[in-house]
Amino acid sequence: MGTFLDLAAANLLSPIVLSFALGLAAALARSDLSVPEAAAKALSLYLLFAIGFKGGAGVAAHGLDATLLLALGAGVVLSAGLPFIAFALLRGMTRLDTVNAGAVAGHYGSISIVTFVAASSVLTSRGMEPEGFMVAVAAIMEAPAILAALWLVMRRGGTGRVETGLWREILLNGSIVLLLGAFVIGWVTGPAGLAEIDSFIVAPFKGVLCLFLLDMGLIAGRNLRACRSVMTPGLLAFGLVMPVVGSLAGLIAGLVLGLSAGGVVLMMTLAASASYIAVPAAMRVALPEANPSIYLTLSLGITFPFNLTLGIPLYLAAARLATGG
Amino acid sequence: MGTFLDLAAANLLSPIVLSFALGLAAALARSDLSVPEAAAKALSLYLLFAIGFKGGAGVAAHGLDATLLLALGAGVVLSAGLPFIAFALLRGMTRLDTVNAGAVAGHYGSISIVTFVAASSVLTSRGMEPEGFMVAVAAIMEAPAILAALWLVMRRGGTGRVETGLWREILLNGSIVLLLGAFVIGWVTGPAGLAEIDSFIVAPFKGVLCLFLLDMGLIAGRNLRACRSVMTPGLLAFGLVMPVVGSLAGLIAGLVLGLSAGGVVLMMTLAASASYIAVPAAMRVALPEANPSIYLTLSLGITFPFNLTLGIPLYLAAARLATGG
Amino acid sequence: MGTFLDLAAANLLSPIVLSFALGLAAALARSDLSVPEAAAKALSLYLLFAIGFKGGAGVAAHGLDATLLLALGAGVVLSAGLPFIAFALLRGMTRLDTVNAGAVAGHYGSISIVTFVAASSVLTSRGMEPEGFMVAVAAIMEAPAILAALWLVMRRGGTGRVETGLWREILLNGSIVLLLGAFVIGWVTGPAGLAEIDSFIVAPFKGVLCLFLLDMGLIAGRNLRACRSVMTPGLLAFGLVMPVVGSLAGLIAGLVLGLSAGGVVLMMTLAASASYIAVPAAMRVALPEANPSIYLTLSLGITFPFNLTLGIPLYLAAARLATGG
Amino acid sequence: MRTHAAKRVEIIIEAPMERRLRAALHEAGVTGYTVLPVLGGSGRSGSWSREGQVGPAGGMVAVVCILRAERLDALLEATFSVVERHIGVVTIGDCEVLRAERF
Amino acid sequence: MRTHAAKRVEIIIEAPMERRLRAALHEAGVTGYTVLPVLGGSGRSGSWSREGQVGPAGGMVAVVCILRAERLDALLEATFSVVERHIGVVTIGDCEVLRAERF
Amino acid sequence: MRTHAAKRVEIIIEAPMERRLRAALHEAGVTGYTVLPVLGGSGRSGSWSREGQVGPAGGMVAVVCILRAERLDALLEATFSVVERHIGVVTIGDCEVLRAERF
Ligand SMILES: Nc1ncnc2c1ncn2[C@@H]1O[C@H](COP(=O)(O)O)[C@@H](O)[C@H]1O
Ligand SMILES: Nc1ncnc2c1ncn2[C@@H]1O[C@H](COP(=O)(O)O)[C@@H](O)[C@H]1O
Ligand SMILES: Nc1ncnc2c1ncn2[C@@H]1O[C@H](COP(=O)(O)O)[C@@H](O)[C@H]1O
Ligand code: NA
Ligand code: NA
Ligand code: NA
Repeated sequence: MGTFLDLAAANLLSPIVLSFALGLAAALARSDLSVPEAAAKALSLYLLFAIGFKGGAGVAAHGLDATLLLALGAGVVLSAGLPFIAFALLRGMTRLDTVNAGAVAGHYGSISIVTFVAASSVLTSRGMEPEGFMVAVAAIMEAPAILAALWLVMRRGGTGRVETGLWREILLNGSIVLLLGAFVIGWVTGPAGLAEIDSFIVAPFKGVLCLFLLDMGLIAGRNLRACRSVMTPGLLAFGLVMPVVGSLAGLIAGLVLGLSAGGVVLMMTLAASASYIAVPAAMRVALPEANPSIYLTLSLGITFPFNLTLGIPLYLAAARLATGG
Repeated sequence: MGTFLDLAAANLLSPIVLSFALGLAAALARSDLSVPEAAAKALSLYLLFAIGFKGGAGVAAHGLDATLLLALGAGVVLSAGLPFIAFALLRGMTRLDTVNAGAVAGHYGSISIVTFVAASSVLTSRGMEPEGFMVAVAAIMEAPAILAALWLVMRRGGTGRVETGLWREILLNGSIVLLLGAFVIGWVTGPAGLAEIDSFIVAPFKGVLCLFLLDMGLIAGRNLRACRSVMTPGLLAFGLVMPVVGSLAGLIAGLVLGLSAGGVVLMMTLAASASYIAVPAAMRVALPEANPSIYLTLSLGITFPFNLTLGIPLYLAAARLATGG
Repeated sequence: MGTFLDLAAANLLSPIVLSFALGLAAALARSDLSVPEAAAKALSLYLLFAIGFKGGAGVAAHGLDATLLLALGAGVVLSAGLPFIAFALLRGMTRLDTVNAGAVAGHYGSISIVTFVAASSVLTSRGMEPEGFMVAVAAIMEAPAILAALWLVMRRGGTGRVETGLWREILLNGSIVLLLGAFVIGWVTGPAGLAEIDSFIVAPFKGVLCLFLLDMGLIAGRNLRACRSVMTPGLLAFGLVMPVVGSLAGLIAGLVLGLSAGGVVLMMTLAASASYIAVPAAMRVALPEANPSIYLTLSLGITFPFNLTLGIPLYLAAARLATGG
Repeated sequence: MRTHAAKRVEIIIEAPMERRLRAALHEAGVTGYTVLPVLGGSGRSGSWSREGQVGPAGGMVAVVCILRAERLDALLEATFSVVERHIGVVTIGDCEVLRAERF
Repeated sequence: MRTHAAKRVEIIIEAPMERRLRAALHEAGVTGYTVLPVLGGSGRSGSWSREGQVGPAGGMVAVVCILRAERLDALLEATFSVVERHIGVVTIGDCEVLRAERF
Repeated sequence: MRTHAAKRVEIIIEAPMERRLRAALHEAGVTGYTVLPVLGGSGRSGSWSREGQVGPAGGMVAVVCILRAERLDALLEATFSVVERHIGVVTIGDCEVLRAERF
């Protein structure tokens, strides 16, 4: 417990989390501080490119074995399985109807790449280099959850529509393509390639992450202000409980796979985090009747801040305990 | 005098000032060179974050005493007081009516954060580290001048409107919030936090400033081209005299407070500079009858270039003479 | 030949070329990956500023002689002469009418600054520092080709319109002004100025170039998808043959001038590359009847990728052979 | 396809006044509108373009509002209270709408 | 100068549906339209602005389509099939066009 | 609230021609207009979107101009001289304006 409190305190006082808190506070106080959309998108392209490239270069450096395939498989299972747990919890803890519960559940099977990036950055600071291929696991976890969610809704007579073209949009969405593409580039060019561009993708990484999280705080805060009305105690509780439940599933998967302590933390973080980009876009198309305020507020306004502040140190402490690492 | 000439020559030939000159020349020659609005805003977010953070980390490193509070007080007095001087000068030197004179006066009590950043960067190059808390002084000087300007106008029967909501907008405007927020983050995380992100906020700082000043030059040049017609010799003279008058007030304040030579330079620079972001926005709402061409051209087209090129070396020479530093 | 294959293999597996390939593949697969317009423009401002500044600082370091003037003259001759060769080839190899052939020819006399930047970056990696003034040669080669193209069209009764104002637009277009301006700043401030900002313009340069080329790949791919219909085997052949022909002209010019091996490579690259920014904008105004799909697809979709992947190593191998460097 | 008559109001207004216009519309019970960005323009106070701007003070936005004719006066009054002393252009046109129950 | 009567249709629609609307218009033979960005707005589902958005899911775009009256129904049907279950506002107005041969 | 009849002209034109259109309008004495950004579109020369563009050559802008009916012809003539050989769509609609003294 001492470990967790120490880790949490260190995490809460890091520039990264404080930048997020600054954005959150500014938005709640109705400051007009804002990051232009194009700049925020550019920052996220940078983060995806950098984290993907470094993951690939890591794989090139340390070689690859069957664990990669197993980890990818575990990712698919987690992504497709967690929506069922989430759906059950939602039906128990809240009064959401099928369509909304299904839509929310899909978000929790999928992942938040920024949470993944933040966890990676904490691991790097602590010298707990995770397996490079976890980047690929992150990418593969984006989509299966959407399928699971639509299945959950349609099974109960909902009219989710999986239109031609939606699958391409989901599987080839920009984030996945950039993350995996940069991963492959990093893998192909290896440590030599990394050395060529590391003063771009390694040195300034944490600072860029600060600015990006400032914007995430602004967005989360504006979202919370606009969507207060949809928040119920049940939903709030779900938004805090579900990541912990998910992280347990991730912990089990990580231990079974025999990942390093860092890898276990990332697996827990992926399972614990909820999507707020790819899945919402897919849900607007496939389940237009679901209320975006509910799923966005839960994943962006509740779960994301929780993971960033308390979740990551919690998963770190748990993974250390469990792996003895 | 030799010192000033040397300093001025060195300053005029620095990449920073030359980048500004390039932008100015390009705009005057009607080149279509332009920095996208979103990119310019992103650069300014970077500069505010970096300068705030470094200021806070500086306070964490060197400790804090009563001087901070006194400096803040001096900032408020300067910001609220300088508009009266500016107003009197304007009524003497130009034929502006009350509303326009009041609007202009408000700009000169407030500050230009980019001028502050440029001065800080010159100080850093010369090893004259200023007090970190000067960042907080800069932030506190933005708003009082607006109040003073509106009071000046209303006292004379003008219809300045200080509407509900305008105060929140002024006090919580994005620049202030980010500058102060980053200052607090830098303070809380201290030198350790700075070490984590210094390859983002320290190393590339001057280069980013060059690009930003390129854009400032473009904007100032376009503004000068568009607003030639409102410029009179009287206004021009005011735009050059007022910063020098302001800097004297800043010099006195800095000496009375016992600031370091670097701190005195920054106090002079703040007093000498004129706002072109926060105050114009407030004036559009509170004094819509005032002509924006006048106050924008003065602060952006005359005073800003003056401070950047000749003002800063002048204040540097004066502060050295006065502090013996 | 072995050299060329080695060089080509190394080039094809560099992060820069792979980033371009990623963008191309993503666009062809219809992913929604995209770089916001403002971010892409900001990246290009950065690249122009950095390459111009470094060129100028190089001139300051190594001094200057008559070669600069001769190289500028050679640039003008190449830019004005190559459109005639291109026009003749187009009339022989394709069925384009006068207006379209003239418009395309103009693109091939002018240059692609990104190809120039990519070649410079390869040279730097291999320690083949080119003459700094090649940046000025690049700038001077943008415009003469336009004049030549319009002359070609009008001579044959076409109605190209060289309106008042178009010349200013062409000569003062943003890229030229920034490139030359930064060159002058680099020259004036010299190695000392470069030292002040090198952690901004040198260290992260290659990484920024990767992101920029990712976007170029996306744009080239989208362009190819949209404009398949205008591509004929003849046009395709022209898009591959013309750069090689151009590079030979550049090789001769470089050898006659006695440039360093690196300088020869850049002269070849400039002659081989085709414009896709300045010239298309001018053609829309002066030759609105010409079909933009044809000239954009040729220069952006065919010649640019060719130069980036195979062209540059080819020119490198040839220049080494020819200069014995 | 069945359509219904409505009014289309377009308000071009300084960016610093957007928040106030939104609030005034809200108070007047007008809750449906869309805000579009503006790149530049020209008017009695001269010509401007986004490139020459620093900060939000100089920019403008366009607000498009579709509503039933009987609510037009409430909207115009609310709008006028905001643009009165300010730069701004207000135009009203006729249109037909699909899905009239929304308005 | 000679002008010709035409219809001006304005469709405000969620960004993730833009591709689908374009496809539906194409199928209906409507190949002339222009897409404008939207900064924010307000409607029954509340007020939003681009600043509070993350990802493309929340934004909207405005599609303007000029066409001859006789093709209006084909366009409305195509549009309706896309906006039916989705957020969106469709307005139709009268206008005159220069160079009528284009439409 | 009192309103006055006016014309609303909308010109969609290639970005490289914007400066020329502005100049032509100015010469024709039309000094009031607003320029809006355009994200993409479709026409006889195919479909495009801002994402696939490099440089300003391919983009378009929309110019909205409110003016009194008697000045319409001057505007159309000025516009036509610019769009004549170029891509571009020009529509004219009726509208009412507040504060007619501005036009
Ligand atoms: N007649 C008009 N038609 C369209 N927009 C206009 C018109 N007059 C003014 N505007 C817009 O309103 C802004 C301010 O106009 P003004 O107050 O006349 O300078 C201009 O920059 C234009 O964007
Ligand atoms: N009456 C209206 N006039 C203009 N735009 C509207 C109107 N109603 C809705 N909108 C736009 O459509 C979006 C969604 O509307 P709604 O589905 O009613 O929440 C809003 O955010 C506005 O951008
Ligand atoms: N009927 C139309 N309605 C609205 N915009 C159009 C129409 N036709 C063309 N446009 C716009 O004008 C551009 C060029 O059209 P075109 O010259 O027909 O290829 C298109 O990309 C659209 O943005
Ligand atoms: Na998850
Ligand atoms: Na001041
Ligand atoms: Na060439």
